[in-house]
Amino acid sequence: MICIEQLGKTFRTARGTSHTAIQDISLEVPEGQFVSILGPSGCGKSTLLYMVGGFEQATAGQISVNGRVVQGPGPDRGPVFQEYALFPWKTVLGNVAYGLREQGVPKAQAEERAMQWLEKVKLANYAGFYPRELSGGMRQRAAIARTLAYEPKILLMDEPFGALDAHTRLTLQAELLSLWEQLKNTVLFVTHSVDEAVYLSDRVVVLTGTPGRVREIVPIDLPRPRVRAELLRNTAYQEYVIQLERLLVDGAHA
Amino acid sequence: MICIEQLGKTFRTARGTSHTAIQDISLEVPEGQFVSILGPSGCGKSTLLYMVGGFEQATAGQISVNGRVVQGPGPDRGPVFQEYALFPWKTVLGNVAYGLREQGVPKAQAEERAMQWLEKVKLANYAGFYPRELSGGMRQRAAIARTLAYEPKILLMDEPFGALDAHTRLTLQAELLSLWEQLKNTVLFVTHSVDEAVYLSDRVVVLTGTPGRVREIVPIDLPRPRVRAELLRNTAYQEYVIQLERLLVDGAHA
Amino acid sequence: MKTPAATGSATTLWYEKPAVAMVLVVVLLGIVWALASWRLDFSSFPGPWQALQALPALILDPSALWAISLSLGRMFIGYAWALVFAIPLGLAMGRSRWVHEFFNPLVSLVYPMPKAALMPILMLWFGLGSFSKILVIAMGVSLPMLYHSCLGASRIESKLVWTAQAMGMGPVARLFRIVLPAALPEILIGCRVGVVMALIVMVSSEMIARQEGVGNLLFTSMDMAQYPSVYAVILILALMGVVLDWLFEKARRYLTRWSESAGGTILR
Amino acid sequence: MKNTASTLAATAPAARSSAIPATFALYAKRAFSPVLVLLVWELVCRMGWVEAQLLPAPSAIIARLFEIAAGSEFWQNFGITLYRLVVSLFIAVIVGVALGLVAQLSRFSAAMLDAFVRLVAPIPKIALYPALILILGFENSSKITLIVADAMFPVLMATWSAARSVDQKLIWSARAAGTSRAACLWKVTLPAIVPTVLAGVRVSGVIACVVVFLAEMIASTDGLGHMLTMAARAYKTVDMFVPLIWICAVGLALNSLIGFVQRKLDHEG
Amino acid sequence: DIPELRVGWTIPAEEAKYLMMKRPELFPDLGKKYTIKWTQFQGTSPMIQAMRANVLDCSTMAPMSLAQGAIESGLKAYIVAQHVYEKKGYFTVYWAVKEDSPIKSAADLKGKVLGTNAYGSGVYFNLVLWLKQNGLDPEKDVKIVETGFPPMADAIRSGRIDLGTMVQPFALLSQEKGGLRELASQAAVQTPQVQIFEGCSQDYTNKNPEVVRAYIKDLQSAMAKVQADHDLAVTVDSEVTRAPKELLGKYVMTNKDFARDDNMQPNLDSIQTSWDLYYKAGFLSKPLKISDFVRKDVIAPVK
Ligand SMILES: Nc1ncnc2c1ncn2[C@@H]1O[C@H](COP(=O)(O)OP(=O)(O)OP(=O)(O)O)[C@@H](O)[C@H]1O
Ligand SMILES: Nc1ncnc2c1ncn2[C@@H]1O[C@H](COP(=O)(O)OP(=O)(O)OP(=O)(O)O)[C@@H](O)[C@H]1O
Ligand SMILES: [Mg+2]
Ligand SMILES: [Mg+2]
Repeated sequence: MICIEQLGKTFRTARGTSHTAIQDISLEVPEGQFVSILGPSGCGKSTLLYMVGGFEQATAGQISVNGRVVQGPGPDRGPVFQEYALFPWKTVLGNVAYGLREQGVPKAQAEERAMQWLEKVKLANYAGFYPRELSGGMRQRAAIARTLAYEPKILLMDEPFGALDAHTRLTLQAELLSLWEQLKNTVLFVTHSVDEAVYLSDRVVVLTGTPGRVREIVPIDLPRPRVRAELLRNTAYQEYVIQLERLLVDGAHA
Repeated sequence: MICIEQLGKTFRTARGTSHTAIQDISLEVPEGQFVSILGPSGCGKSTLLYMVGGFEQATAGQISVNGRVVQGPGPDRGPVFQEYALFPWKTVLGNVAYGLREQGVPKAQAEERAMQWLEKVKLANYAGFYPRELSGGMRQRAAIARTLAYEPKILLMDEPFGALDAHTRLTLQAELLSLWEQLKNTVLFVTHSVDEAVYLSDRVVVLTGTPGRVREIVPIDLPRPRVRAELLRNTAYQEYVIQLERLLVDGAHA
Repeated sequence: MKTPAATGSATTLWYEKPAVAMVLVVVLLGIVWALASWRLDFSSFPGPWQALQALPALILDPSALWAISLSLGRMFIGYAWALVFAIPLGLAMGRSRWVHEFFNPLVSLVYPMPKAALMPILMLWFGLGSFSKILVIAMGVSLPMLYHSCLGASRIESKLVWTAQAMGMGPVARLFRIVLPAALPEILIGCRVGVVMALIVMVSSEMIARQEGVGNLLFTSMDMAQYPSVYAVILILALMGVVLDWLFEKARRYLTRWSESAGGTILR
Repeated sequence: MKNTASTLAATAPAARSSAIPATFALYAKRAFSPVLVLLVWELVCRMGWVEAQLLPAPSAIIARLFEIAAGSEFWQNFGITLYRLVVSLFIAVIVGVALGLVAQLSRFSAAMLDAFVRLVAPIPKIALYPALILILGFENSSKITLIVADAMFPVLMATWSAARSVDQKLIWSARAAGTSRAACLWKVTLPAIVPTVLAGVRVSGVIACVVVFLAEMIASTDGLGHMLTMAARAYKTVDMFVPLIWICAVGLALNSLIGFVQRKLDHEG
Repeated sequence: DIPELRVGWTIPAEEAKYLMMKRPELFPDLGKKYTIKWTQFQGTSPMIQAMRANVLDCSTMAPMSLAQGAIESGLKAYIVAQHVYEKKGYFTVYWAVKEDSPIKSAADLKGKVLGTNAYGSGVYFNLVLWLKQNGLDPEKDVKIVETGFPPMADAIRSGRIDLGTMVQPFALLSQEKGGLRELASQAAVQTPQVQIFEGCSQDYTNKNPEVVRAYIKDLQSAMAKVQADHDLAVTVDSEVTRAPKELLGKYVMTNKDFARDDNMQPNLDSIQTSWDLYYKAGFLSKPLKISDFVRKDVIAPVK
């Protein structure tokens, strides 16, 4: 259960002026829910996610996770970034085992469990490769495995598929969905794509532009497991997309 | 009229091996048509476009434009790239006027015409800005204006909206469509997005993966002018998307 | 896929093999040298052949070898000092605004100062032993190391650090296990520039304050009108530079084989 | 902190003005540590912890600095150093840029230049100085040659790497607009590489400062380096610091001048 | 515990020291009564600095460097032994012009470029004194440039300078190659003239007079040995300077070289004369008295 209360974030810029990125955002995410955050560029989606992760400090309001106020990063909340942020000096296996090693799991065991995760994300054959030797899709798979490996309760994903091409993106979306349907983590998912948000989420939070505020929270009532081809023909799905696209375009001008 | 006949392109790699990016592609694009090229990453979409532009040499087959075989770049074919490729040392106005100056138009006149184009792409207020001072969407607008300014018969667009966020992308798609409906240039449009291809094109060429070949050419029979919100509710549109997504996913594994 | 050699066909031509190109350039430089010496006809400017003839006498002379190894030894010690002090300070400057604001003005002030010019002053303070020379080498080498470590540390993708934080890694562990490896490619660029700097400072400090060492070998030969030996020593110094640089580049590539830019060119 | 600075520049680009108090605070901040060091140094000397013969107090050095600057002899030395610096930096930039562009011409020239750089760049060129004195004499020509030999490499390497990584699509855009292949060299390649080349010039400037001073010390005819040698020979410790301060000032000024030009010309941010 | 003496040396013309360095077994006291830590220097002036910084006890000195060290930095040293000096019949530093040069006398030098090794060296001051003696203003009438000795002959031949200062071995080599002509020598300024002598710190000497005396004694015996055995002198010189014996054999310790005395007795009068000349010409800011630099019981010859 993530509980965000009247959250605000004001940056001090280098010029000495201040810039409010986020204002008065309140949101509750029950355990096991998949919530997407949608909004125009620069509205503070990433900033919101970073604050939940504990990487940045809020300047107003507070965030609590399972009743404990967030003070800093912790292994209960695992981030996955658009730029993968894999450790380039470690192999894929080393990356995935890293979090486990940090948690004090002995090396052999950590590597064994890392291998299991690599199998789940179809990278078992690339365990010894360095990140730079992988394609974008494979890197993102490895990054997801690295975070899942230390079993955070909450996944914080910041446009994880934003840099991928359409085909890889479709594949990874389906894979993420099936993984999540097994694991049932709580997921906070930032995206630009309306389509993606509707396809994946239980609820979509639409933010308005500068400063970012909640414009609307749209619950997505579509049956699970979801199959993309079926979904595309589903009128309810289309209406969600149309509704959200409109909210987004209006929100940007608001 | 672009006429591509049994085109092939084989690269010599640094290791001395050779790599066939494109094989035996034939395609005719009548004047004034909007044709999209869709295909998995690395299938040679960009390479195809660069060869039509005359930037790269074909290793088999040939391309002719209005009956003349393509030997090199020329102002009849204007490229627009994903990375904008604006001249960073020129202002927006300087960029847009560049092609006209190269065509020998006197400075004052070139700048006047450039301003007209900037108005068309809603950048008139940013004429004196340098590219780095613009947002991604604005840069792409400037790049489109720069190319349109010297009035090429054919527009070659390589994922022009690939780097933009969803909202900006939607706006620019609509703007491009309305510009094109006035100008009626021939457009060769490379994209990753099925959605975008269906929305914009008269025909969609789907390529298979390595080496790239034509898998299917799908004519898009949707009325124009197209309005996105209406389109999304249109069953024919949905079926095109589903059909193309399937072709794409199968093509990638073919 | 946009490799540097993306222009034209990509197969290596015969003259593009590094060894062949090197030999060609060496021969070319040798010819230019020979022509110049023949044309000028100064007794003080022998041709390459005479310099090469003087080489064996130098290399086989234990006292000359001793001088060379003394210089090299001082260079390595100075270099090691710089490694130990400059890299941590550079990393700290890259990660902490305070450290940066304190040290950066000092560093940019002394940057254009010729370190070897301090020799006469340092000799007043620290005497004649190797200490002043080691110190001056360490100072000369420190600046590029400092600069590149700072750059490397400040350019680290903050998400790498965040990822480690999320795994529960503490600040000290992060500095050594995330910041250091992530900045390593950039640090090593500084270290490579440092190798050349070390040589330059070594030679020039020995020229200014002459005592046992290669620089002294050079000037003694000159004072005794042994011109072929002068050029033979220069050849030795040139060879030292090329070999050290080459070795270092090998090591650098090995250490950063995981990095995107590992296959980079000579360009630093 | 560089990260935040660059994101800021990217997100809020248009505003460029800076408030005057902010600038003042910035300079005050920058001056803090040098002033602190000077104070400690002064204190150490005033307390008599070191002999003035070995380490003169900053106040004494500054007083001497003005005293020396009052004479015309100093300005001759300063002028000649500056002259050598400017001339050789100018030559180094021309030669470096020219060679860097020549490398673009053909694969042969690229291969030769690559080997040349690998071979000659790591050589401590100061070792050639005795030879240069023997060949070119003791005045400007040998010193300028030495400075050029050392200072041209950063420019050469910057030009080279910049020229071959000029975005292909910039050239294609120009070609499509009707620019000929040859004209692209100066209409696209040259303006595109200017920022990188200037970064190289900055490094060259520092190297030139160092080398000109050393050359003037080793073959000591005139210039700031000569002043140091003379001071050292006459056992005047205070006088030894004066030329060092001047060369630092010259280096700093040169660096900020190039930085200023760099900011003016760099439209890529 | 054997006391240590820290000695500075330089190249060339210190054969006595070279022999002690290379053949220490010939000196029974060395290593028993005292030990020496040898350090090489570029010239006399950095050695004076080192003496002043108290990292050397004894070093080679020239009249001018000692005088300036004493005046500018307060160096206190004793003159203990003499290495080489100029006198009739031996080599004297001379000034050479091109064989076919129209310069026939000092007066012809007006407006010419003259080469010296280093401003502030003894050789430089001798040149300036000589010019003044001949009514020329060294600042206005001529241009004196610093070339160092090695390129001097080539610089004269190629016309880069009109007159150069010649020392060994460059004088010998240039004579062999030909094309140069001697215009005048330093004898015109002062003769006999002391070139270099040995000086020791007064502090050290007053604390350890026995050690310094032993050192002087060994220097004397070394000087006698190299004077007696030309081949030994050349061999040792070659070991130190790395110059070939053929070249050194042609001049070292012959009458083509500076003069040396077996007993190494310093010519104090000559040094005093030099100092007086320098003071009168304005090179020194104070007059100096030689007696301040002598301790009667610690000076060559020592029995
Ligand atoms: N460190 C910072 N200092 C100052 N302002 C910042 C900083 N980080 C972010 N901002 C500002 O805060 C606002 C929100 O940024 P954020 O990155 O959260 O947006 P976003 O919604 O993730 O955008 P995008 O969709 O482009 O990723 C932006 O206006 C940005 O300029
Ligand atoms: N200069 C080159 N040398 C060697 N191979 C190349 C070169 N340019 C492209 N290729 C290869 O040709 C193939 C097609 O590349 P191309 O860039 O046209 O693909 P694409 O369809 O545009 O991909 P994307 O969707 O990722 O842009 C790829 O496999 C690529 O590796
Ligand atoms: Mg974001
Ligand atoms: Mg492409």
